[in-house]
Amino acid sequence: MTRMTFQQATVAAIADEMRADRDVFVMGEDIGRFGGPLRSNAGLFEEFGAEGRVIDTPISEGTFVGVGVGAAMYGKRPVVDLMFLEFLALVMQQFLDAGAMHYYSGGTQRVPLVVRAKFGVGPFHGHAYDHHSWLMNMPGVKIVAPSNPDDAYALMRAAIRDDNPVLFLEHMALYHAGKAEVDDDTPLSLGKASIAREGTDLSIYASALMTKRALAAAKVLAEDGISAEVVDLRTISPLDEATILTSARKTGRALVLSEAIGRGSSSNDVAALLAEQAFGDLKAPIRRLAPPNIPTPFARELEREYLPSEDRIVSAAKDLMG
Amino acid sequence: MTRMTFQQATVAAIADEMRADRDVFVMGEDIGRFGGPLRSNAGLFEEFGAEGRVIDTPISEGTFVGVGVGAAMYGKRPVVDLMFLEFLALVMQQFLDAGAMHYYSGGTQRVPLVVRAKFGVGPFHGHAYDHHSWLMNMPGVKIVAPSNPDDAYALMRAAIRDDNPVLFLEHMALYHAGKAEVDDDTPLSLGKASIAREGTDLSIYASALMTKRALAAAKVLAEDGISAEVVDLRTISPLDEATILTSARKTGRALVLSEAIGRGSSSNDVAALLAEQAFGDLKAPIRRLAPPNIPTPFARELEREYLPSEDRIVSAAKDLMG
Amino acid sequence: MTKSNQTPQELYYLMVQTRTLDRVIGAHDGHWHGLEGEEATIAGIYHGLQKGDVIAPHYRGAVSAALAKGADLKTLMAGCLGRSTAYHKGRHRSDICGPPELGLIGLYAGSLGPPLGYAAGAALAAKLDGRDDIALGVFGDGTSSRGDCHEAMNMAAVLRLPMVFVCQNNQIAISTELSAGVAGSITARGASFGMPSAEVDGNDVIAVKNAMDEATARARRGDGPSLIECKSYRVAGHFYSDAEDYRDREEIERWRAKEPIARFRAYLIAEGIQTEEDLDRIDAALTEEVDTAFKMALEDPVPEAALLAPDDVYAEARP
Amino acid sequence: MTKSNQTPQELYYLMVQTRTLDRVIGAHDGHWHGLEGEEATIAGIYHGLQKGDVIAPHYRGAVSAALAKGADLKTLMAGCLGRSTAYHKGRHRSDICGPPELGLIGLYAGSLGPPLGYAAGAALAAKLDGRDDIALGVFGDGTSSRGDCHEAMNMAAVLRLPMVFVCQNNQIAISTELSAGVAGSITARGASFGMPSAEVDGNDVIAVKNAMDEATARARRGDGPSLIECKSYRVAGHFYSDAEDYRDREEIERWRAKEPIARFRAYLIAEGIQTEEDLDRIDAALTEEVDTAFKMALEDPVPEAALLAPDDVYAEARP
Ligand SMILES: Cc1ncc(C[n+]2csc(CCOP(=O)(O)OP(=O)(O)O)c2C)c(N)n1
Ligand SMILES: Cc1ncc(C[n+]2csc(CCOP(=O)(O)OP(=O)(O)O)c2C)c(N)n1
Ligand SMILES: [Mg+2]
Ligand SMILES: [Mg+2]
Repeated sequence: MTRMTFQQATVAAIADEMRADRDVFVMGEDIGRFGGPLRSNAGLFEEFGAEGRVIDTPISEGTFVGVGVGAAMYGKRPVVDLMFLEFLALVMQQFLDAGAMHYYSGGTQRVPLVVRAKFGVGPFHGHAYDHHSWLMNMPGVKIVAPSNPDDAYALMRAAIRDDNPVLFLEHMALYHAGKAEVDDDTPLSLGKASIAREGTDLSIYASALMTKRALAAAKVLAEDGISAEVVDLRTISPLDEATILTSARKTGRALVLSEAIGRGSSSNDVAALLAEQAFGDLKAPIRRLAPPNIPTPFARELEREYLPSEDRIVSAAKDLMG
Repeated sequence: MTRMTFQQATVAAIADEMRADRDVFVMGEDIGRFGGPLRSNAGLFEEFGAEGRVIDTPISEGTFVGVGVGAAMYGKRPVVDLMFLEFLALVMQQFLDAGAMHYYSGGTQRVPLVVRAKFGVGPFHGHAYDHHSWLMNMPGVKIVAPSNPDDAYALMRAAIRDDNPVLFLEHMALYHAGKAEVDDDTPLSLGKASIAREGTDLSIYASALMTKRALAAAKVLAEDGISAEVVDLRTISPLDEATILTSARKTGRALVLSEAIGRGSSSNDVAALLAEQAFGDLKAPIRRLAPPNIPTPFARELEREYLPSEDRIVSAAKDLMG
Repeated sequence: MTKSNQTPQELYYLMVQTRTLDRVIGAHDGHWHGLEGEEATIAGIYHGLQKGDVIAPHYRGAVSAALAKGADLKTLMAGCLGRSTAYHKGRHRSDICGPPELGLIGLYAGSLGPPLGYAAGAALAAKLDGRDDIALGVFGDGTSSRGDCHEAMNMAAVLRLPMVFVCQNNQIAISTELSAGVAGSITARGASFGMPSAEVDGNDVIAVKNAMDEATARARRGDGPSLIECKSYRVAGHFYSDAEDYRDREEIERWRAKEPIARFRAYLIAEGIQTEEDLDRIDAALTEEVDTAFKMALEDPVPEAALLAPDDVYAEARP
Repeated sequence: MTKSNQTPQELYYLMVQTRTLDRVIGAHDGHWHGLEGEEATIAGIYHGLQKGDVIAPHYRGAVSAALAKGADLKTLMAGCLGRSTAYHKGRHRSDICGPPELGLIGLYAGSLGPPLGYAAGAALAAKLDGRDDIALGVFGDGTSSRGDCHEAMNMAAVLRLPMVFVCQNNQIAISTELSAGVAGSITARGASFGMPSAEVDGNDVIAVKNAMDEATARARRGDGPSLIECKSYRVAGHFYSDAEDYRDREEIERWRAKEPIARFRAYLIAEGIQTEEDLDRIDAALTEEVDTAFKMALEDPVPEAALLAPDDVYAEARP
């Protein structure tokens, strides 16, 4: 048990895995001596640089993620830093190929690759784009988006141990936003949502920063006598369908949050799943809250308005209660 | 009024626009003398080649789509052939940038670009991947997927006249699959779904090949006394929400088809929309039919099983009727 | 474009303008990407283009590129500050994305590299229209490692596009030294695509300007693309608040001593092209101009969130 | 790998094997990408690799690459036919994607270019492990225009990876002639990344083999990547059912006359390395072997659709 920030927990998980397994190495732009933007790889160069396990690369996203894929195919467990999720468009083919390999090889090929990416509206102005939803419609790829330091630690270790290509999302508004207890004994596995707060009146589905806002909103709602359950998806692909359905069946109401624009958002999968498999238990229409279908705006004032806020979550929940 | 195949209608639409507007030109790999795989540009080189308006390019997808973006920024109306949708992963950044330009420029920039792509399980073995759903979650981009020659003609003309980047999908199983009347006076515009068949008991949502199968299934259902309405989305992004909702409100039941794998499919947007805005009118859970979450398999037997078939559409519809 | 008698003064003006706005914006915004050390390269590249020319500038120097194409200083600064009076109404960043209506292709979704392809498209448009306009594709040494760079050069050479590629080689990319980013030589890459390619001293504004004149003339004549590699040094940090603990202080100081404005100043005076007083006057005027513009921009209104209209994402059909 | 005394015979074997399977598969499947004219290049590239070496072959020649790495002929053919007995169980195509367990990196989702990066990753894995294994990245002239090719070469050179890049330049890409796809020279591109780069006659199997030996030895020694451009000609159509109305018949016939197997046969006989009878015997044995394998593969079962298990898309944790 140690108190750490999200950033520290993420780096600690990588360092612990690097100590445990010589096949784990890190790679990306400016992650060596520089330590990565926002200190995303701080300390790794000092500990593992001399062994050649901290590799700075040229600005060639497709190829350095591709190098990760190839190294993962032949025995290594690379943790590749994409820097920002903004650059996901440049490495789609690599995810597509890597995701197909296990199936297409007849089950012989494994691709234990983690690609990390910072994203999200936050203190680091710009680079906010949330493009992860594209990877939902890509077979064989996993997507993880922790909402707190403890999960960041456990999920990063699980992602490194997973034998599939994983996109690991690091929200910049959570990155240095205070320390929390990190339990390094948490059992490790991907694919499980958590009930971040229990409730009985409605279920709020969220991940990353949206989970934090949902939890804040749930507090406010509690003061008004509304008991909101917050389901933190944690693994966005594949979805933990059982946990998602159980919650909605219990509460009968669903509010689905998204930091990505609403159209084509991964959150629509949650809504569609509920509409198909929890329909009979729903007492009200499913409610979605997401930014408008525009690129993330630059001006702080617009950026703020763009994301679902605590206030808007509260008022959507109240609407839902009718 | 002429009888044409889907392929002929698409090329005729491009040729008509090229005759009408000197700023329209075509570009892509092997579209010149060769005429493009599956004759996708047949005849254009002969008519417009000498004017330099049929441009063969090196194998540089990002850049030739990028050249399309740049030419569209500065006065031209390029129709770029990506060959197969299989290569969409290579041009995501170009779509992302192009889609953002109008908004980010403060409204001064227009990007009248059409990117064509063949896709779909069909006679052309391989190259089947349906990746279009990725572009749903990309602001400013439109997606069009006609299901018949007449729509292909009208929508291609509309896409070329549209001042936004458009992905135009050409299903290879529809491409040479018989001629139909093509009305060259159809009023042109993107963004409208059509009621391909009227019905009262349930609504089936589809596009491209799935529309054809839905129509076939609807005939079978009619024999069993079930009246299925088939909504042909035609424009997948943005969705024609009004038509989608009106149909479900009328029939009270919704079956949503997808040729893309179910997870992250654009069809989940349809389901989520209905769950949010037609919930009160629905008499049954929304039903989704899509391929399993695996890459398109190669063996003909697997490929066939992979897609929602007429039979499975019929039986899902019957389930839905309870 | 023939070189006017005014060229030396104009180059000097652009160099000092670049330095002045760098200091003013940098003092305000720690994320501003500093231009110190690269003023000669920037001025030499962007001086003297014609109205229909299109530029995909390297992001470091993009504001100067917009100014050279006639953009309004105050409006650009409002864009750096996210004000509603900006060309883009506060929706984007004018530090990396200039007004397209003036021929500027920016970083829309943030990725370095693809704009080189867009510039090639603008060049193709000019060629199809039979105009003698050209396109410039400018990129950093780090950006040269993007596949886009290779694809765009090959495409421009195969299609014989009226285009000039310029590498703004400041020998570093964030913290990555040239040798850790770029194998071999960027000039040799240009040559490997069969285009005239030359390395010039990026701290010598006249050398950059001469190389540009030759390349742009060639492109306007329809003789196809060229590459110019301007070798210089990023004296500035990656951005203003960069702690720069990854770099050798002495090397920075060595390059600071070679700084291009003092060098050009000395040249102008020695050659009798300008007097020291003339140049001082230009400096003072620019300080005044940039300060004023920045202050005005600061007072401009921020965008009203309520006006954040999602409908604007699609261009409507023209009436 | 030192050249064994067997090398000439083995090269001959690989060349004839390539030609034989080309004819057999091509006669059955109009979409098969013909290999005629490129047998020397293919054999010269893939002969004599060691077990831990990894190949990202060009798709045209990928079956020969897999055979050279020890894959079973019948199982590969079952893969071309989509049979359940294939390495991939009928889920994919062994014409473009060989068994990874034998060191083959294929076209998984169909795009040319990215496998060069995967090969670089395999090279990095060997380097990190301290093995003397290498990776080959092979690509066509058309594929050389993909940015991936440039990025992979730069990456391999910067990281000094044990890798050999080989361009299988058959002077055409579908219908696009070399000059419409490739500006300048592919060999010069390799050189521009600071790596040893050489053009060889791709119809001369010994020349290809010698160049490969030098490059692989260099890579195994830890001295970094090289590029070899094998200049040859696609005598075959793009695929077997290609109408080829875009090409000059006479040019094809000119190159057919230079065909590499006859040339190598003549050399082997003239040098007294093999007798005509020996070679005839190899030819006959291969015809028999390939025919038999193909017939067996044809009789193999097709995959049962019911067994199409979506769960197999993710690798389960190892026990
Ligand atoms: C494709 C892409 N990768 C990474 C980044 C993040 N990034 C911003 S600036 C920069 C360094 C660019 O180096 P260089 O091209 O040499 O330009 P310089 O900063 O030296 O002017 C990087 C890596 C980006 N914007 N785009
Ligand atoms: C990225 C990508 N673009 C286009 C294609 C379609 N395609 C398949 S083969 C081919 C030609 C490749 O030319 P080259 O590399 O010269 O190989 P060759 O066919 O001559 O052996 C093309 C364009 C593809 N598979 N991948
Ligand atoms: Mg630089
Ligand atoms: Mg070729």
